[in-house]
Amino acid sequence: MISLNHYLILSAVLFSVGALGVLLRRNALIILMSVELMLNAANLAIVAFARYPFFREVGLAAEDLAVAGNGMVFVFLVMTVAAAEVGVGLAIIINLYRQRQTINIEIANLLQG
Amino acid sequence: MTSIQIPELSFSLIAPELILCTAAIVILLVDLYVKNVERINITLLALIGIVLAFFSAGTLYGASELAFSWLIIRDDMSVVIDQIFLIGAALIVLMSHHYSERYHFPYGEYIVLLLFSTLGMLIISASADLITLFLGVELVSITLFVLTGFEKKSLLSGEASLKYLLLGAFSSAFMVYGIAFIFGMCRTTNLISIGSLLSEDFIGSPLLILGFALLLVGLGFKIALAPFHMWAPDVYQGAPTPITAWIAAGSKLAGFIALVRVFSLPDISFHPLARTWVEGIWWLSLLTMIIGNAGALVQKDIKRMLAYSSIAHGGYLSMAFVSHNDVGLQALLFYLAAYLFMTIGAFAVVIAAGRHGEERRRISDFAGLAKRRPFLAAMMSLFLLSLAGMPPTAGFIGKVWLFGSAIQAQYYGLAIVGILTTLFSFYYYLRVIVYMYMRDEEKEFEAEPLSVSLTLALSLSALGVLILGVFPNTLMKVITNSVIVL
Amino acid sequence: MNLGELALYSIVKIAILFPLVMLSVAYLTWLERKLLGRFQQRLGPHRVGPFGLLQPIADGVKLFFKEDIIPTNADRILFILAPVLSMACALMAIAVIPFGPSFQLFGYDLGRVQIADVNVGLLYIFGITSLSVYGVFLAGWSSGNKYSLLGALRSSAQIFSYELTLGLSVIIPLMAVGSLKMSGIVDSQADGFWNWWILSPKWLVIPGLLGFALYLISAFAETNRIPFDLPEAETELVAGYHLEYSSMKFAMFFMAEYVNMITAASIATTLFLGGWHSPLPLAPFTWFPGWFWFAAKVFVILFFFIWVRATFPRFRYDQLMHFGWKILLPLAMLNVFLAAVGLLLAG
Amino acid sequence: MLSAIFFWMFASAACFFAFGVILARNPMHSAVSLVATLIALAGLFLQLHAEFLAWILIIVYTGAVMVLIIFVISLLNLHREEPINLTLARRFGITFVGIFGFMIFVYLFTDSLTGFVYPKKLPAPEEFGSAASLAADLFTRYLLPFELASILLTAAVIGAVVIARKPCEEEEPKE
Repeated sequence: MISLNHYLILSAVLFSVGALGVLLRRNALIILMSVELMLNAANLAIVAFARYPFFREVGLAAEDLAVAGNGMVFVFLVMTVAAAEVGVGLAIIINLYRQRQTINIEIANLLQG
Repeated sequence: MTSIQIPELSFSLIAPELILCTAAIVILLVDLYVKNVERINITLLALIGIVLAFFSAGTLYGASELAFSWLIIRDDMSVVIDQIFLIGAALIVLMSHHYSERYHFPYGEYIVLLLFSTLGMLIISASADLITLFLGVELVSITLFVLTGFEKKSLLSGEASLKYLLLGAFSSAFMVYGIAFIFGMCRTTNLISIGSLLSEDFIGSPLLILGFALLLVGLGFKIALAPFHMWAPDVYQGAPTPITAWIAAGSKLAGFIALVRVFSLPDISFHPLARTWVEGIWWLSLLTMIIGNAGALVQKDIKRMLAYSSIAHGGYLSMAFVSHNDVGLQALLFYLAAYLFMTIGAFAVVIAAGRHGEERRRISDFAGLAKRRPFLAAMMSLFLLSLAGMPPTAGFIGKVWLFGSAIQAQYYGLAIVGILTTLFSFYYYLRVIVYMYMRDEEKEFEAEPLSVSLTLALSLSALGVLILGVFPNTLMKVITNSVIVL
Repeated sequence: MNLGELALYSIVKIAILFPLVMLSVAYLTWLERKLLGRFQQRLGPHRVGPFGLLQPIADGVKLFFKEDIIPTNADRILFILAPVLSMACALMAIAVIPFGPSFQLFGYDLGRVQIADVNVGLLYIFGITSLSVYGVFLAGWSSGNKYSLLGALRSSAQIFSYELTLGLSVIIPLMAVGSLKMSGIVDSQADGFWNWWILSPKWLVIPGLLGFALYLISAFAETNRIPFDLPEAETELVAGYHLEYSSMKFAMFFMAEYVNMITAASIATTLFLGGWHSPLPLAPFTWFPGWFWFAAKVFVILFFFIWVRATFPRFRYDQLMHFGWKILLPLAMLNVFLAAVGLLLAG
Repeated sequence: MLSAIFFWMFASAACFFAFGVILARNPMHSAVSLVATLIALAGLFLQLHAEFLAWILIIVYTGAVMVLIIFVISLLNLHREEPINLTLARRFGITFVGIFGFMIFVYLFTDSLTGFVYPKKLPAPEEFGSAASLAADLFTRYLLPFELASILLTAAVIGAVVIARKPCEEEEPKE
């Protein structure tokens, strides 16, 4: 039987894969994609929490699931924000590419202490 | 078809936000449809919007209400903070007016985005729900990513905006994940409901702590707390200087207010969570103070130096969360206001000391400024002394109050580290003053004459620093009241 | 109905519908060639079989036995994946379209002629069509040929731009019915053509008509048909994104395009033209079965598609973008507003 | 039973392609892997009865956001492999260590819950995750965030256009 834990662990795995992508890769686009992966992992966790309401009480009423709409709204808004972030991010990446002909963040590294 | 019941919408409670938003949209349309609109008109429109918002915020004192189905809290604290944000925004608009004449970037869009970022800050200060908080933080971040990259001919600006974007997005992911766990454990994203849940005997699973920790990491990125600060110097150096000032002042302020909302609005002082949380912040604060000050010692670029100084200030400020009492919160609010004035002032001097195509970027460029431009040098000295925390200025009062709160909460170690690092910081602040007054300039460099707008910005921030330093009572009283009401 | 029965019934329905769709694709190509011939004062295919009716089969056999080439420059995995993706997306979209009312087979009631009545049927269709961009784009990119890439870029930008209008244009049935379920939308249009959403009652006439027009125009763009067939503009781009493809891979793109046409026409029928309902609830009309009316309506729309192809020249690319973003999209938004006002007035 | 099979299918696909995103050397392969991951995630959303969100995920992410990213990848002509300073084996090592660390972390925490009863999956009410319930929430209780999101999108559009526009024309003085 699939439990909340399964979903949480899956989301943790996806989240950390995304985080590692951010840390390992040097291509700005791939970093951006890894961030998207992280955001979606978080969304998965929210939806899973909404579906499996988490209460101390043993008895659960079906009304609890109705409250969960809340989480759905948040997921919806996170998707909006992520889309906006990608739009801005791609513009910034294109701008950098125009200036430098590279989007490798190790090569484009003039700013140093 | 189900009919939809629209809940009560109390627009008067979000009047400052609405006014600011309207101003931004009006400017957008004016810029779009009016041919050859003068820069000064846009500036004036923006200032009118900000001033109106400021006064409409003023009418909201004593409201203390929850609005929009508990998404917005309008208490005195939010009003004070809104007003501080709006003053800051006005100063930045004045600075930008001067700066944009030098570099000619699309000014209409610039001001619109600036106003939207201010709107995001106001939303943060008034949010009573993690959803509004998140959206506010994102509105601030996304507009600032763009504004950082506004100087499109500058390689530094483009690179800075990329770095800011990647780390900003990375930190948002942490925030979302943190909110996910908090939502999962508490079944709500509303901070007040979370607070009442936590103040009962609700022990909570460790996942709740994980959630708050991830949220802290996310916000820690935004306010550049120590292990998450690496983006700050690069971004500060590369961004257009008024935007640097706005990131250093406004965005940092907003991040701290978000922390206040998350960790103070729900009353978690009795919860076992509080201990973990205080311990975490204790380390972050310590690390931030040390790294910020140590970093600032070796910088040659003035903007990078100020960046590290701002990181260090983040450390002092987060001390307030460690002490976790009313005094701490009051000190935090006061110091944030003082910090806003001195940071914006310092960056305004950096702008004023440059000219088209050439900025005084290195600290050594400031040599001999006192002879050429005694007014600028005096201003710079004032702001730097205030940042260092010298007596007649706002910085001194703020620091005393902050360290006092830590001592009151018996965190002596942290207070001592704070005082020691402050002493260290005198070195790099005074170094700039020494350069300005005691060294001769290496090459002739005539800065642009001061424009009206920049003079206004400079003198207003200087006035702010001095008034808060000499007559701190007014603001203190307001802040004390607002925190007690809370 | 338990899960097993549901699965069995769905398989039966797929087994019936899939060959039908493929057959209609084959004869849609025949129809198009025949009609274009007539429009251009030619005969069209007439050698293979009576009226050239065996032409599509001959074409199929020819494509099947052609050499299958993968260019050396190509990105192998994506090159193979692209046509499969195109075809899969095109076919998957058909799953939620209600072709007819309940029917019986060997005494079993199999429910509607619809493979799956998803709660969010309309969203499902939009989701699947939005995935079909990838088939086109990856084909162009993986070919390692700049003409293909240009074609793919154009096509994805085009599909992207017109998808917004497409989504907004169906707002009338959506708002009025209050459901994304395809069956619900069809059921709301029973008993005569005056209930169809194209002629929506009272205040909704204008948004209904406008919505239908917007839908058709953006459907042209979505299916890459003339006057929006820039991705494969022969004169500029040789053939566009499928330039490097041959044999069955090419055939898959080709079929996917026609399946998409049929899907678009079916959706228009379902949403605006009453689906499988007869135009009048009177005797001679009700003698015909539901699928007949559905097929007739789809045929009319497809005929229109072909007619337009024979009539209009191709847009220039900037005109296409201008038209999509500055004319159609604002119109679609206005339409949403009109629809809302109309619904409010209609009560 | 069926739902378990679906879960494992989608979950393993999501993991597999997530690795693809961060390990592929060609950015286009990364992007396609991300698309596949997102489709798998949408499948999981469907398993969780979040029907509306699943399709919104497909439409918004794979249909719009990822197309944009792929567009940029091909515009920037990033065929060339980036210089890699870590060997592939080491990357795998780091990746696995990181993931297992985090997994164990979460697993231990969730399992050592005190006072919590593990939530059982209930039959979802009819309106759970449907478009209607989400819309009702969005336009009543969450009206303000909805409007804020629209402001955010406006700001992002303005910003993206200003930044991505060719730099020549607006740098001139406006007079």
